[in-house]
This record gives sequence, structure tokens and C-alpha cells, in this order.
Amino acid sequence: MPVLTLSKAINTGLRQAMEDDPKVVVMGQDVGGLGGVFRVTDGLQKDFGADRVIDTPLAEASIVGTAIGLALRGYRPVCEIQFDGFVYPAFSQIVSQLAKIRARSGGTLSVPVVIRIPVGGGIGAVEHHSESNEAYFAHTAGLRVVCCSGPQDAHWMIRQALQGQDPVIFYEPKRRYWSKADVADSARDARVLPLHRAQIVRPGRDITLLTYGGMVQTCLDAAAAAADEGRDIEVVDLRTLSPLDLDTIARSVDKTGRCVVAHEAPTFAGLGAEVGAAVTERCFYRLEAPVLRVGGFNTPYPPAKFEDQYLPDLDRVLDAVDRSFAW
Amino acid sequence: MPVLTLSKAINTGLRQAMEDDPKVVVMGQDVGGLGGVFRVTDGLQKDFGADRVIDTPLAEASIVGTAIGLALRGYRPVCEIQFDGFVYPAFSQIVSQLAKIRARSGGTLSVPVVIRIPVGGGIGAVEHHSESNEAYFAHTAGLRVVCCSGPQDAHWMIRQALQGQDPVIFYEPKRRYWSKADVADSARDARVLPLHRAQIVRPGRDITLLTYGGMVQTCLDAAAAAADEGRDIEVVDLRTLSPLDLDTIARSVDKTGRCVVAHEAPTFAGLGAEVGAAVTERCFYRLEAPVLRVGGFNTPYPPAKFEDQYLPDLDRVLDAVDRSFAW
Amino acid sequence: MEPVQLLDPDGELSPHPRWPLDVTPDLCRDLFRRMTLARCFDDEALALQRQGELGLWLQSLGQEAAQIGSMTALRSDDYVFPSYREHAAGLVRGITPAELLIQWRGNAGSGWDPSRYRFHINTLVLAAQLPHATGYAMGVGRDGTDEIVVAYFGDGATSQGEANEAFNWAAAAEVPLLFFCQNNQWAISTPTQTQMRAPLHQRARGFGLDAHLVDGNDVLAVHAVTSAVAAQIRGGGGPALIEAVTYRMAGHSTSDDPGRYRTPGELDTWKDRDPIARLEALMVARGWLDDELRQELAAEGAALAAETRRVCRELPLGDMRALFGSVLAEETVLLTTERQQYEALVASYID
Amino acid sequence: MEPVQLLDPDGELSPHPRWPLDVTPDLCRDLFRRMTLARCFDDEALALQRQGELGLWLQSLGQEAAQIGSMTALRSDDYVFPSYREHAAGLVRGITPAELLIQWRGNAGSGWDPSRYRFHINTLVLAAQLPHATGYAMGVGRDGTDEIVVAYFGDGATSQGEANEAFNWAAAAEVPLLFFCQNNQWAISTPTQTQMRAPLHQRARGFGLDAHLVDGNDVLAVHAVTSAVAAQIRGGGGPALIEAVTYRMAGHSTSDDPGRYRTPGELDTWKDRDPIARLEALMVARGWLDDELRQELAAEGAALAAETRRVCRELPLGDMRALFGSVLAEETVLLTTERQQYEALVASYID
Ligand SMILES: Cc1ncc(C[n+]2csc(CCOP(=O)(O)OP(=O)(O)O)c2C)c(N)n1
Ligand SMILES: Cc1ncc(C[n+]2csc(CCOP(=O)(O)OP(=O)(O)O)c2C)c(N)n1
Ligand SMILES: [Mg+2]
Ligand SMILES: [Mg+2]
Repeated sequence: MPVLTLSKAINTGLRQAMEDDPKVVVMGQDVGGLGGVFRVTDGLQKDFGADRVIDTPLAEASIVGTAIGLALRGYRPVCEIQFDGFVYPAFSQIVSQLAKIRARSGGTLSVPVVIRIPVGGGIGAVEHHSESNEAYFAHTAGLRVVCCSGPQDAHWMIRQALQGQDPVIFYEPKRRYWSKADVADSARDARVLPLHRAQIVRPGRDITLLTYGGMVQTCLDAAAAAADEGRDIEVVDLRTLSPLDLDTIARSVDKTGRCVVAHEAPTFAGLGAEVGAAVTERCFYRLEAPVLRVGGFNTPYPPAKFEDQYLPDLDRVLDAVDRSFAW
Repeated sequence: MPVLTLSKAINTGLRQAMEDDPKVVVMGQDVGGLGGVFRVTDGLQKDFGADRVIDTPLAEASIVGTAIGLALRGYRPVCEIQFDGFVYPAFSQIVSQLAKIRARSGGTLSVPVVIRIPVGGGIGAVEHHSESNEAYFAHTAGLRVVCCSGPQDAHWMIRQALQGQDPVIFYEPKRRYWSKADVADSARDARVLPLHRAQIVRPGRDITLLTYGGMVQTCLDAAAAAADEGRDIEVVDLRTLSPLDLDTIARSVDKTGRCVVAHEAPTFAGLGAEVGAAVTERCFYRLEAPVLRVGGFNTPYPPAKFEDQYLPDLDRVLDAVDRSFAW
Repeated sequence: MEPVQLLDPDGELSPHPRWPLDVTPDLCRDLFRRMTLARCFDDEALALQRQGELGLWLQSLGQEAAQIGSMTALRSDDYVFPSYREHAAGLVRGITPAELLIQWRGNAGSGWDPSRYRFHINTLVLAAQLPHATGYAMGVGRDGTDEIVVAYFGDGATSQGEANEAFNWAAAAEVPLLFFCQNNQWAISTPTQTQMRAPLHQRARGFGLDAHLVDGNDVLAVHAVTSAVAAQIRGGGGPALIEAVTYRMAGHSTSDDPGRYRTPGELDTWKDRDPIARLEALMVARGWLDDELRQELAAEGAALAAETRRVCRELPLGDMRALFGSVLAEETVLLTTERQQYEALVASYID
Repeated sequence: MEPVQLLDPDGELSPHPRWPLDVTPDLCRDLFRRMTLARCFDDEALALQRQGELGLWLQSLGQEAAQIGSMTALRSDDYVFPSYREHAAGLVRGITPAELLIQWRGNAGSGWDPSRYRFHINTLVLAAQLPHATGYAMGVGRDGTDEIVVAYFGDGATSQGEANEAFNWAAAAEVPLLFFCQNNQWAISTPTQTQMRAPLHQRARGFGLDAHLVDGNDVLAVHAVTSAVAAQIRGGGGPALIEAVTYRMAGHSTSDDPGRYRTPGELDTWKDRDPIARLEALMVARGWLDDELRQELAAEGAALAAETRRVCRELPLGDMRALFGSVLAEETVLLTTERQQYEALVASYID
């Protein structure tokens, strides 16, 4: 495949899924003629029709709720939530219905709904447009939660999400929508990993840096900078947030003996807490310092002019790395 | 004061707050004539009138939303959410409005809304009536989250919650509503702690057992059982979930060197993860075993006949204690 | 606007020009039988709860006509989304007492296979099933088949955002969906006038739904109106709403104490409008209800009650371990670990 | 039902029996001046965004009559809940350009003191302000004062559950609240007919709200209807809704590309209904708009534009450290720790 932007990589992934499975329908606000505010569904309505690419009324609870109904009828809806901060009106449908219907039916009912959420900050947006709410859904039993960080994963992960029988919260890092990379054109390509596998995106000996989504690039940059100072950081892209791929994670920490986890969301009760607690249980005797967390501050996401200070950057990541070594 | 049930202790706390402050209004489903399904507001409408004890339409989003409006107007609403599983329709109002209005207004606007939520299992209820969703709100910057475990705290904590300027999520453990205890009748009574203070409810030397709400009694029972085997467990009632009282917690773990955290909610990305990660950072060199977590399984809350197996009981708590010592 | 009524509280039948119904002995006997048996079942379930055999029970007492009059007007392949009080409706589809009771005994999350009965599992989160029904109906429309979808809900549920989103969405998308509201006057202790200022059928019309008000205690009126409206939806007429005026003759649930908020007098007024007595009066007057049929029904009712009691006590209790495998299509490593820890712990008790 | 109109697109004035208005030169000059200046401000803000001085801008272009006609009909102590496009409305209350711009420059979460202007901060989560307005109005009712509360929102927001919950709640609780919908035909790329099947004013009546449809590009009609409805609410008449038919002449926001979903022809039709040109035609015909006034206004507009540009560039940027103290009334230990770590890190860069 040619080099694609992350936005286009999902677009082609959706297109492929729609061609492979006539039951796949895309729905959300402005996903049709406009192609979505991030153009992820660009051209799909033109090619698959308004019955399969549905411009919905402006009601998130019902976007998810009707998707559940469509899934019960045998369809595979992919819902687009326009921005992370607007998924909350659908929270009850996601947490009490989507996540629980299988268990409530004793495992007999499947509701394979995929909810796409452009996530995180870094694009200078106004309030409610830069939220990182993955911890809410990771804590919700009955959901699978994944987050892509680049075009290759974005394309294949959305296709994999549309092949399973479970609901999937699919995060797309806004600030990476326009970053480009080559995308494998066959599922047999070695770069195509299983959906619930973490990936070592930069091998290293000295310390494990766990992250996902928009922060992966930040952490790679940090690792590059640290390398100049002779510090060899292993960067792991979690990719799957629920379930976590603890085997890959623990293997890395057992090797390095140190661990920092970085994400955009506030650290308090964030996903980094789970990662830290789990890693500590798995690698207790091996850890030379506690798992340190770098994240957004425990405040609402700030106005755009402050986001560079709010979002963990190279300096804050390396500061945590330094603190780990100084422990 | 006489011995009161937890339900009655909150009832008298609300009554006192309403007498002290004419701006306090109680609102929710069936809180008036019925006095709430758990009778927490029993008699209040009779004595304070339908303008201050408001039977609302059946719409949680608007119960919280109108409470925000009332708070902006200078009132102090106390919202009752009938059962934990029904707070989700109000999630957007709580997370995007209630929690953020102060920050969005640069710290100038106060919305002192208290949201009372009967929480957790153990009463043989049907689906959605036994949820433990504190982690969602603890992860939400801009909220204070507390959980009482007995009548004394219930009475004073609700009064303290109604004195601050911030939104408070106030959890009431359903299965303890009818447990009785003596309640201090003066704020100067030594038993009346600040709202955001954890409490050592059973001092011990060997290991720290952190918990809150309905699990406090379970953990005290576990401690008593362990005592027979000569194991001295210190039980700490967290009381405040956000912010956490890490000083009290760390002091205890520094003393014992071991820590188990127990709650009803699923452990994955639950509050125990935050406690574990934070304690590990604070007490790294002192810990002789990783902080172990005991919680509900990572499944939706099961049908009533299974809740005894689902909820962490004395055996599962002690099993974790044993594993900690065996580490 | 007066609710559509064919049969008045005294059993007087007066045909309605707009809602014709061929009132045959067989139709009346069938409806009478179903309502009588539903009530026997409901009574027995109540008794079972009082004796501790069920954790909770929400009676359909008084709402038999609304549920049975409407369900019998549907085609067997029309897909139904109940709320949680639709036992009488479920019986019409042949759902067994055991299947209806197991959730309330606390043995399982739900009791029956929705695809088998074309009757979805209960939804206890108020109004949450209305967007589901709307989406399911979108699917029916896309499949081009001629089933319709029916969603039951109560007066209180109509205050929920999701209910109104569904009214609006269904109208805008013109899906084959019938919203059926049982306005039983109460939402636990909250009367309808606290929920809304204008009647629901008026609100529904405001959304662009075809809406009708019917005497929900008149099984013939409910049957006639639902039959006609269902046919209209099936014919491509778009979504509609029926508001059935009825009454919750029991408490909200076995945990409720209605004495705290409503007068005995109110209950008495509604007892005079009892849906079963009303049809009985008509049948007696027409000589459609002889002793033989009465005895037959009494026997059938007693058998159903006995059967209900028997199966309730024998309801299977699954294995906790199955829970871990019912969360996701494939058990995750975390779930497997937890299951194994759980199994090990249980095993450790044995020795 | 035809929207109430006093002034047709060509500036022909025809009095409306039901909605009397004393159309004086002063009234027209005041409304014309406000609309003209609001558009100057809007144009300048757009230019500033294009030049990178603002992160985002949502134009009120074309909606000046709806906002100004209604705001000028309120009492200065009536409390207003805007959505996010109500710049013209804010100007009526004297909110300054700097205060209106700072949020969009990204320097602050909101720009003005709501208690000072009786104009709440913007709410960007669609319809979330409607329950707030309902609750605020409950408070007004309890305080027994005679202000009313007004909430602005768009056509798209009406699909949200919270909007409909508020319509229902406000009607049931009979609070002194005016819902004001600017139906500008679009919600980003979604046309009104995708949102709803029946017009909003009809839906509102279904909830039991007194509802009216008005030509939102006719500032005199909006002013007349809002004045009368506000008086009625103030007099204890209960909540009401006004649907103003207008048009979003610009894209949804500066990030939007309307060319993708609407035709130039559509825009042209609406340009012929421009709210300012229409009033201008009337004033010219009546000789109420002489060159002197035109020059005066041109100068005032140019001054406002210059002022807007100047203050925008000089908008203060607070200190990141203040963020930690703005989350809760008292900074928690966690926030203090984070602030100190942050300060230490910043300090470490300096040396
Ligand atoms: C979202 C939500 N909030 C609250 C409840 C608690 N609750 C259960 S039934 C009920 C009353 C429902 O009344 P109505 O809709 O009229 O149905 P009915 O019980 O009268 O059949 C309430 C408040 C719930 N189940 N779901
Ligand atoms: C709950 C929610 N969902 C989605 C959005 C994204 N969004 C912002 S404005 C908008 C369109 C709103 O249209 P309308 O209500 O008609 O107001 P208008 O912009 O036309 O003034 C959308 C979808 C949002 N702000 N809030
Ligand atoms: Mg009811
Ligand atoms: Mg609009």
C-alpha cells in the first residue's frame, strides 16, 4: 500500500471492512457528505450509500443505542463520536447496555459495535475537544479498548475490531491524524499484529517506557534524546488498553528493571495506575524503582494556549526517567 | 445522640444542614412522600415543604443539570441518585459540567452540588442496583469523592459535604444502611474527622488493609479472624477517595511494610490500582511485597445468587493477606 | 381527548367507527383466558416472593389488557422490546413461567432466548431499550422485510432523555416501530403529573409520530387500535405511539409500600375499571362464558400456579465459573486468571 | 404554520394583529446599529482567526436579528444562558470584544463574569445548558423575584436527550424560562430534516410549552414576539419556546468547509433575506437612515473593528500555575504537589 495518513489509513480500513462484510454500517454526526470532521469517512457514503453510511441526528446516546439495536439485528455498526468529550451522553448506553448485554444474556447475545473516538489533545482545540477518557472504559468490564498510534496500526486494528464479536472502544489520536507512514497491504505482513498485543517500538536495555496513542511519538523522541546521553530506553506501545498485554510489558520490565508509564490523561486513577500496580505485582523483585507515572495534570484539560505545558512532553518524560534512575 | 442506622444518620444530617442553611434543597426521584427507596429523606418533605424537598421527573441528567442551575442561582442542592447504576445518564452533566465549571470559569464559579449515591452490592438486588463506580468519578478532576462506612461518618460527612464550595460525590454503602451505631452530637467530638481524612479503624502491626464503604466491616471481620492466628492487621477506612489521604495511608504502610487494598469494584483500573501505585511510590523501599488488590471480578456484577461469591469476602481478603506474607 | 374505548367499565360494548373490531366469542374467550391466566401467574409469583422464593417481583396486576390486547394484535415475528413488567406480554409469546421467573429469583441475568420468542430480554434501565428498538427497526427497514418492532415502556420512563431521543430519531428516520406506553399513573411514588405537563400522546404527535390514546383497561380497544396501527406501520406508514391508560393495581414492586403515597380510595376507583371483570361482564351478558369454560379456566389457572411454584423452586442455578466466560466472546487472560484463582480458592475450602 | 413576520425581505412593514409593535425611528436605528456593529465585530473576528490570532471562530453572520431582536426585548436582570454562537447577543449586554474573544484565542476557558452581565459563560456541549437554565429558573421561582431566564440553542441541539428533558421538566415544573432556538437550518453538515421530522415549535407544544415560530431574520418580529412572550412568562404564564427561522450564512466554524455539503444557490436565497439589508430598506423608505447616520455608523464600526483587533493581540495570557488553583475551592495535596513539580521543572529549564 502507499504511504497513508492515519486518517486515510482508517478510511481505507473501513472501506475494506465494508466491502468484505455487507453488514458493516458506519454511523455518526456528519460522517456522510462531510466525511467526518477529520475526514475519516470521506467518500464512503458516496460509494456505499446513505443506508450504510448514516448521518445521524445529534444524539450520542442514541447513536450508540441504535447501534446496539442494529447489532442485535445482525449488523456491525461503527459509530463515530465526533470528539472525545462528547461520548459522555452515551455513557449509560455504553456501560450499562453495550458492555453488559452479553453477560446479562448469559453469554448468548453478541453486540459487536465499534465506537471510534478521536482522542486527546495537541491540536489547539477548545474545551471538551481534547479529553483522554480511556480509563473510564478500561475499568468497564465487557468492553475491549484499543488505541492506535500510527497509520499501519490504525488500518489493521480497525479491520480486526470489525471482525470480533465484542464491543470495541477504538481510540484515534487526533494530533496524529495527518502523520504518514507505509501501511502493510496484507494481513500476512509481519507488521500486522494481533489486536490485543503490545509492541516494542524501540528496543532498549536500561528502562521501559510504556505509552500509547499520541504519546508514542513523544516517547520515541524522548528515547532518541536520551540515547545521546547514553541512556537506552525501550519504548512499548501498549496498543491494547483493555485487556492489557501484560506478558509483553512484564518481559520488558524484567529485562530493564525500571518502568515509566506515560499518557495524556490525568494520572490519578488513570490507566497508568493499573499498569503500575500490575507491573509491580508481576516484577516486584526486579524493580529497582517504583513504576513512575507521567500524565496530564489532575485538572480539567486547559485552554489551548496552555496545552503544551499540560501535555507530558519530552522533558517531563525524561524527568521521570531521571527520577527512576535516581531512586 | 441516640444510636442511629446509617440511613437515619444521613437523614438527621440532611435535616440539620437544611435547618442551618435555608439554601440547601434535596432533590431526586421519590425523595418526597416516599422518603426515598432507602428512607434517607424520610419526613423531610413534610417538615421543609415540597419546594425544598423536590420529587423530580425521572431524568438523572436533568436532576444533576438542574441542580447545577440551582447552584449557580445560590442554592445548595443535594441530589439523590436512586441506585448506583442509574447515575450514568447524568455522566455528561457530572463530568463535563459539574466537575469543570469552576476551572472553565478560571476558578470564579462555584457549583456546590452534592450527589448522594447508594452504592455497591450485598443486598440481593437485580442488575444495575449493585454497581461500584467510584473509580470513574475519582479519575474526574474537579470532583471530591467520599464514601461513608457507618452512621457516625455518614452523619458528619454529609454535613461537611454541604459546607464546602465544591461538588461532592457522596457514596452510601447500601448493605450498611440498617447497621446501627452511636453518632456524635457535636462537631467538637473527637470522633468527628475532617472530610478528607482516612481513619485507622483497627490498629495493627503486621500489615495494612485499606478499604472503604461496605467492605470496611468485612475487613474488620477478617482482621479479627486473623488475630486468632496471631496476625495483627491494621485496617484503614479510606473515607475519602478523591483526594486520597496518602499521609495516613503511607504512615501505616511504613509501619507495617505490607499492604492489601480491598473494594467491591472490579480491580482492573479500579481505585485499588491508584492506591497501589501511589503507595508503591511513597513506600517503595519499605514494601516487603507488592500492594495486592482484592476486588470484584472483572465482570459485570452478577445475578443476586452469585454475589456472595463475587464480592470479596473474609476468605478472599485473608487469602490476599496470606499471599502478601508468602511473597 | 378521550381514550378510545369499545368496552366500558360495566361491560357495555359500543363499536367505534374509527376502530372497527369483529368481537367474536372466540376472540373474547381467548383474551379472557390469557388475562385470567396471566393474573394467576402474577398472583403466584407474588406469593413466591413473599415466601422468599423470589428476590423481587414487579406485578403486572391491572395491566393485563394493555399487554395482552396489544401483543395479540402483533404478528409472531414482530420483534418486541419489553421493559421489566411485561410478564403478561411474555406469556402471549409462549415464554415459560420458569423463563419469566429466573431473573427475579436471582439465578440468571435473563431468562429466555430472544430470537426464539422474538421478545427481547428485559431492560431495567428506564428507556434504554427505546434506542435499541429504534436501531433494530432501522435494521428491519434495511433488510426490507415486513416485520414491525414494538417497544414497551412506562409513563415515568418518558422523562428520560433517551426516550425522547428515540421518539425523535424514529420519527426522523421513519422506522417501522410502535412505541407502546403503559401509563399506569405512577412511577414508584411519583404521579404522572410530576413527570409531564401535557399528555404523552400529545407530545408524541409533536415529534411527528402518529399517536393514539386508548383505554388500557379495555382489552378490545387496545386490540383494535394496536391491530390497525400495526398494519399501518407494516404498510410503510412510519412509526407510531400508543398511550394506554391503565393502572398499577399493586405496589411498584414487592419492596414498595404504596400506602405511603396513595389513597385506598384511588385503588378502589380503578378496581371498578378492572380489565378482566369488564370483559367478563360482556361475555356473561352475551352468554359466551358458561360454567364449563369457567371450570376449565379455573383448572387451567390452578395448574399454571402449581406449575409456576414447582418450576420456581427447581430453577437451575448455574456455576459461578461460567460468569467469567460470559463477559466477552473470548475470555481474556485477566478473566482466565481470575477464574483460576477463584477455582483454586474454592478448592482450598474443600480440603 | 407561517413564521411571524412584520418586515418582509424587501423591507415592507405590515403590522401583525397578534404581535403589536410600535415601530419608531429610534427603535429601528438602535436595532440597525446593533446589528451592523455585531457584523463588523464578527467580520473582524473572522479575519483575526484567518491571521492566526484566534484558534477558532464561530460566526453569528446572518443570525444578528434573531439574537439582537430577542436580547433587546429582555430586562437587563433576566439571566441568559448562551450556547457558543451568541456574540451578537453578548454585545447587547455590553460584554466587551476582549471578553468575547479570549476563549477563542485559547487564553482562557471563558471570558466574562456572568453575574456582572447576567449572561452565563458559553456551553459547548450541546444542550447541556438547558437543564442549567431550567434549574436556575427553579431558583428564580423559589426566590419569588420576577426575572426570567432565557436559554439559546440551535436546531441540532434539539436532538439531544438533555434538550428534551429540559423542555419536559420546565413545562412540568412551570418555571419562568424562555427557550430560544435559532434554527439556522444546519448543524455543521446536517440539515434540520435529518434532525427532526416535525418542526420544533410543534414538538414544544407537545410538551406543554407555549411555542411560537418567528422569522428570525426579521428583527422587528423577533423583538415583538420575544417582548410579548417574556412579559407573559414574567407574569407567571409559565415557560415558552420561540423558534426563530434564520440561516447560518458562514460555515459552521472557521474549521468547516460548507462547500462540501451545501450549494451556493442556497446561500444566495438567504442573502436575499439578510436581516440587516431588510431593516435598512425599511429605514431608507421611511427616511430614517440619512448619510449622517451612515457615516456615524461606518466610523463606529471601523473603530470597533480596530479596537477588536487591538485588544485581541493584547489579550492577557494567565499563568499555567493558576490552573492548579482553579480546579477546586481549595487546592488539594495532589494538586499542590503537581504544581510544585511543575514549577521546579520550569525553574530547571532556566538554569
Ligand atoms: C435510569 C433509571 N433511573 C431510575 C430507575 C429506578 N426505577 C425503577 S422503576 C422506576 C419507576 C418507573 O416508572 P414507569 O416508567 O412509569 O414504569 P412502571 O414501573 O410504572 O411500569 C424507577 C424510578 C431506573 N430503573 N432507571
Ligand atoms: C454533545 C455534543 N455533540 C457533538 C458536538 C459537536 N458539535 C459542535 S456544534 C455542532 C452542531 C450544532 O448545531 P446546532 O445545534 O444547530 O447549532 P449551530 O452550530 O447551528 O448554531 C456539533 C455536532 C457537541 N458540541 N456536543
Ligand atoms: Mg408507571
Ligand atoms: Mg444550527
